[in-house]
Amino acid sequence: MPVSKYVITLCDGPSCMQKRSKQVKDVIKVELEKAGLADKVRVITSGCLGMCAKGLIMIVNPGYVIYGNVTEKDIPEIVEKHLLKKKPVARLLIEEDHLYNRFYRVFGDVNFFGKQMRIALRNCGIMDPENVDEYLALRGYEALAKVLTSMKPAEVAAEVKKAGLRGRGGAGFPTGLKWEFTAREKDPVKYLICNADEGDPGAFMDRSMIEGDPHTVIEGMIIGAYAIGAKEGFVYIRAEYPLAVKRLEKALADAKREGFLGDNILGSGFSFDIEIRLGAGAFVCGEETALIHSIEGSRGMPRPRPPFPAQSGLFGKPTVINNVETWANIPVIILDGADWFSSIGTEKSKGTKVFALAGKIKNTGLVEVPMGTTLRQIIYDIGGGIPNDKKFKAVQTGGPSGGCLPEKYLDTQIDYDSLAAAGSIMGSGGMIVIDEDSCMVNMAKFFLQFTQDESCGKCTPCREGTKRMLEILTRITEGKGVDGDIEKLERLGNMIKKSSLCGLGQSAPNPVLSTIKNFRVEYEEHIAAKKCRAGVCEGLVTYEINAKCVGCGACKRVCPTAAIAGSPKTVHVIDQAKCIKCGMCFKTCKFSAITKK
Amino acid sequence: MVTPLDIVKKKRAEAINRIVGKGYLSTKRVYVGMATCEIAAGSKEVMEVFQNAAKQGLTDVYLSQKGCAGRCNLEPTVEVVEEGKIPVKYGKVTPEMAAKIIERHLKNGEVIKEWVIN
Amino acid sequence: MADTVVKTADPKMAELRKFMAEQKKTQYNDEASLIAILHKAQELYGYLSVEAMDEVAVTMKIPTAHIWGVATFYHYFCLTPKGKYVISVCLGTACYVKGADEIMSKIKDELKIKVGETTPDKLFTLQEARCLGACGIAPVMMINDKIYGTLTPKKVTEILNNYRKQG
Amino acid sequence: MDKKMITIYIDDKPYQVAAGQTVMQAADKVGFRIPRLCYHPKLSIEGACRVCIVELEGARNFIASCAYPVADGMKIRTNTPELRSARRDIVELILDNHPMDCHTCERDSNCELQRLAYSMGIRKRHFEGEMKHYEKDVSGVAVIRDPNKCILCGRCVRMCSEIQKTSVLGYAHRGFKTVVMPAYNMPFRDSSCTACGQCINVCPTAAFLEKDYTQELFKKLNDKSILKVAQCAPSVRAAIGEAFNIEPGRTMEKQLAAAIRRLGFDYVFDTQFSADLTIMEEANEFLERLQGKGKLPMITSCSSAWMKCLEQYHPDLIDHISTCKSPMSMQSAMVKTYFADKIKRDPKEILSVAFMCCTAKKYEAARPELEVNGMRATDLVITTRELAWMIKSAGIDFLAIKGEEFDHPLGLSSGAGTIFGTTGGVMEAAIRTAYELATGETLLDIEIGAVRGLQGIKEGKVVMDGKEIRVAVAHGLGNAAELLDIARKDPNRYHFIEIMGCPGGCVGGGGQPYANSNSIPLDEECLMKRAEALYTLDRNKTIRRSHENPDIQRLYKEFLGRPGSPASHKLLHTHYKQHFPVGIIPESLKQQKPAEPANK
Repeated sequence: MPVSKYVITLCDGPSCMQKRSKQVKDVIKVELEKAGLADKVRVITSGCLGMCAKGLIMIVNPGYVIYGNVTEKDIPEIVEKHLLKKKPVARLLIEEDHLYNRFYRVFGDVNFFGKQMRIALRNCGIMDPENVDEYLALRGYEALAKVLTSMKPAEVAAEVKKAGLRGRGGAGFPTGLKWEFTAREKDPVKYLICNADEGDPGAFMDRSMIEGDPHTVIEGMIIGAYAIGAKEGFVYIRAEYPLAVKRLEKALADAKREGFLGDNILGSGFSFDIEIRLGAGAFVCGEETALIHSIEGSRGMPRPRPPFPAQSGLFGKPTVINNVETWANIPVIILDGADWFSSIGTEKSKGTKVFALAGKIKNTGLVEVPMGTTLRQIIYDIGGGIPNDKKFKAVQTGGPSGGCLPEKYLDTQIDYDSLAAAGSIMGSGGMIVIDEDSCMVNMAKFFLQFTQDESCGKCTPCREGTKRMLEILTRITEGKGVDGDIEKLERLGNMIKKSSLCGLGQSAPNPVLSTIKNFRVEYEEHIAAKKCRAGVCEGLVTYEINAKCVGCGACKRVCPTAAIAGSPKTVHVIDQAKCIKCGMCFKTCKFSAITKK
Repeated sequence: MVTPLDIVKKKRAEAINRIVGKGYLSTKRVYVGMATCEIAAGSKEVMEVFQNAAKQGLTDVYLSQKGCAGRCNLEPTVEVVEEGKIPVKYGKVTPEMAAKIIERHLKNGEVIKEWVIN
Repeated sequence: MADTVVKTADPKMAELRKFMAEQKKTQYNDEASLIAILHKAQELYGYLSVEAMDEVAVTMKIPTAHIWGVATFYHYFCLTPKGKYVISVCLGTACYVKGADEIMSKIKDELKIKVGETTPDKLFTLQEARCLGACGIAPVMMINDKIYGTLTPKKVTEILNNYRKQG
Repeated sequence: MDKKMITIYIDDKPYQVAAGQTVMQAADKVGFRIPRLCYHPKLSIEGACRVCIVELEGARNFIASCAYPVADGMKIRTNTPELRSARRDIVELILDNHPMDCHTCERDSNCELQRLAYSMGIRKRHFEGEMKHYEKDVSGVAVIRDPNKCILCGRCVRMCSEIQKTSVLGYAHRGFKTVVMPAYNMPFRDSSCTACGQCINVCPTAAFLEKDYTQELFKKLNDKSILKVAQCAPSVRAAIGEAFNIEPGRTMEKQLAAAIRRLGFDYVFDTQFSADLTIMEEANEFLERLQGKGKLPMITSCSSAWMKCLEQYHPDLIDHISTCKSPMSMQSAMVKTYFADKIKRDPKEILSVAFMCCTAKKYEAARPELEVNGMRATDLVITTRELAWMIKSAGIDFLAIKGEEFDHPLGLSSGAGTIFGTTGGVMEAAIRTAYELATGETLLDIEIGAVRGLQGIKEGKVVMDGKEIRVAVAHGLGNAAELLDIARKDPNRYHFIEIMGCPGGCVGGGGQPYANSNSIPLDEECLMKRAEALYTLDRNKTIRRSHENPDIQRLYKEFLGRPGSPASHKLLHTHYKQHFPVGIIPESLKQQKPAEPANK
């Protein structure tokens, strides 16, 4: 089926939708039918293609022919000339050569990718990351050259500011502004850091970007260094990512050899070098000041701000820290321009965001979508929905710092502010889909366990408070919850949020608070009715043997407490007083004769 | 005066020349996913099949690796890009499948539809 | 400075000293290279021994309490020798949702050790890992450098038995 | 201080405050006392405990007032219901992981956490759960560590690394499992701890304490078969009043002599006597060195913490150290020889007890090289804090007691001996005597201002016999390291250096009374008042030069001969050697590791 002769991609972004993309699609189908091409041409719609000014956009592959300002009236001509006579319709052709478009030449016909917009990931999956030549062929280092040739440092920062790029690490601070603050400091020595200490469980955007396209990150960093006047930069990367480290090392060596790094870059007189620093397994080092301490050779414990790193950062010098995805956006902003970049996304959140889509979803993987895409679009249009016809329960964004949003928030637009308003956060881009088989109390416990384990231990609310919250949650999932536990969780959670020293502590209670807000009933069931509706919390499950039992005795043999009785070939019975709810019988039974409640 | 932009443009031309010389824009290109996740799913073994084929005379194909495109549940992935045709993306490729892709697709031009990612 | 590297019969120690001498030349200050040096020491010895940390303290003039603080802060550093096969079970969200804890408890049962421990025969060490970045084939575990995906408790037993056979 | 003045609003009222300070500092000056715990004005800002949080208008979260700088027009609230509740929960969380054994805790009624919990209105625990449980480290002879009481404010860690610059203590592990400990969690006795005891001074709870010898002493005081001889250091009298709620700065020497006697001592001597003795020996040694017999600059050796620090961290300077024992050890040596002879008692039947402001003296007393004729010279060392407790415990009304004099022949002292208790005092006392020994003339301008006060490093000079003698003084081991670096770079810069291990010298010793509810540990004003008390005592004495002390003159005449004689070398001098604490032992030197003093 997918191996068609032609693939027509119709842009279905908000702007093109207004230009009747749906109607045009219908006309195309009719026209293809007329021309007898219905099974030779696939028509798909994609998310915003980033050429809104010239919408409606249509792309015909192979050949990557872009038509702009397409209306219903143009369709017969396109079918006739392009598809039948293989001659593009010249009057509709537009010349747009955005960096990100390359990806679509290879992947544009796949639904999963068609709905995405790949800026940071534009080269991931279409080039050899260990070959700088392929990067150069994809206009690599041209943005750097442009900056060095025709832009003053202040203009670079201004361009990034104008683009509206906000930090992709989670907090969403305007990147250009951060650069300006740092550039403004009088100290002649400044540093620049790429935060690649990706720690969210279930998120691997940074790893993929560095493994798939390391030069983009390097190029972004050099441009940033030029803007703020830094001579030295660091990539702080997880030691758990050996392949990414290897590729980055290779890319740095290649960039140095080609003269993109080091002294007197491309003859411009500007010098900058990058060093790799390995993390050592501490989630909190994603926090700026903790990361700085780690590079300085200390325990990764955050310190109070102000002073901000922009004023006093690494070794006490003004320092810019951005994460991998932020840096990867920079060359695109420079080459395609702030105006173009800021045309993508919502009013306050510009550009795209990469998410690691995982959990109970058909298409797991990395997706990059324009800001403003709804959760529903990601989960159902790109992710393909929930497998095995299970019911959607919640989507968790922002990793251990984020929150769980139930169905009623599915139409929330993805941007910093809307997600925050809904009670979650953008975070660095973890997105976990949760179905009816998952218990929300247990999910909250999982995330809190993580943050509690990763707490650096410096400030009291986070160190002691998350421990107590975890104890209460554990108690609830074991069926020992008592009246008032929910209120205690809320009291502690709100206090920890407002009083902790760093972002880790301030966001640690989010998974708990958001599940209490949206799934309070489940908590109450656990506590009052001692019931876990998803059947996840072992302490709350009861196992019973139903009429399907053939009396094979398998369950009886595995039961560690001899709680199962029954003679051969008769229906067995579980003595609930003896049952320790280990689930062995349930796993052993081959006849679905044991039910879990 | 030579500007940085001039230098990069020259470098780009040289780079393209170099990889074209190795077959970069040749009619058939094969990309095998080689990110951590892909390798975990078994892409190294798949890559070896292609490498061996290249050694044994599959010369009109440009074989290269690529990073993760993000299709985690379909890894390892292999793309076959042919000039003038829609690129073909294979998912969950095993070494056995790789051998068949070489035989049927690369040598005989037959797209193996049931393995193609949608 | 490189000339002052003290000779030693232990080739690993010699390499560590050489590494430290290089760091001294290139780094902003001695302390800033601490984590890189500890990585190196762990790479050489498989764990951070008191002797290695002492050596770092003396050479780099960093207080031992500081080194100890750093070594115990970061999960990546290991203070006891590890087994021949280091099993890291991914407990990232994607794996968790797909039953990583079941995998973990199966391994614990099989090896009769807790997380962070090594079997008495020094064959296996069990560790938790955060995301190994292979969410598509969750749940996963890594044994030394090899990743095993879409695990089931049954599969775990088979894999462990294979390693046991190899010895 | 012509800092720009700005306006900030605290609880809706405007205040003019200087720019460039923190919210807490500004609030302190205009009459607010925001609760606090990890903050200490002498240490770096930690911002860890979060007790001092306040509400800042426009900020999403509470801010730590100890760390946040003031800005013009900022609006702060310090006492909203939400804030009170958050602070209370924070302190409660600390308590929930803290042993509830206040009644049996050594810091009961003198504990910052206890005071804080009381003022927060915490009357019930809401969040009980798992508590930390660690072994108490009682291995050290001087300082013991109880991590169960530790609330991780980090003051000790900062004290140890920032002021003392010894970095013995550090954080280990992380999260809920974070503990303050020496490297490798090694026992304290094996660590590079200098026993200065400053961690005890700054600790808000009982996570650090001195090793308690009071029970042992009480038992021995009832033993009729032994002769109980006490000595009392100068700075004890300048501070013990604080343990009885008296303002700092009142000296209690006569009450002390009386109280110690009532505890059951047969003789109460004054360590100031042997301070004079030390000066005699030290001045003589200095003049000899000036004449080329030994290395210059000469460095003092009275401070026990400093001596351990030197052996570990500055072994290159061992030859510069005066060979004189500390006054305590000289006194004990005289007690077990000269005095024992005089009263015709077997020195083995004499219990020599030193009441000191210092924890490191407990370590010094256990040093094997300080033994006299195979006997331990100082049998027990009791700190000011312990002494105050003993006095209370024995039912002695310290404030009402009628003062008594110290005993002869080791109890009379000059003003020079008195000022030993403060930084610069040894130097000043030594110059008073050395000048006269060198020139034959009496130094008239007796108070040497240049070496007084709390500046970290002080320099001064005296012209002696036509020669300019340049001296320097440092207090606190961090300042000491800095001064020694100066001296290393410029070997001819100084002739004589005085170093005291504790900030302020002995008046700031690790065994001094805890700060009470109205003060903070290491408060400079308090240190100054204690020092001033000693200077006043000096000023009121008729004898102000060590060599004029008639009991000293008699001691030399009857027993030692002259300063630097073979007898005094045998009993009053010692030697130092490089010392390798666990953790910083070079491979090649491991075999030579010296034995640690036995744990008493």
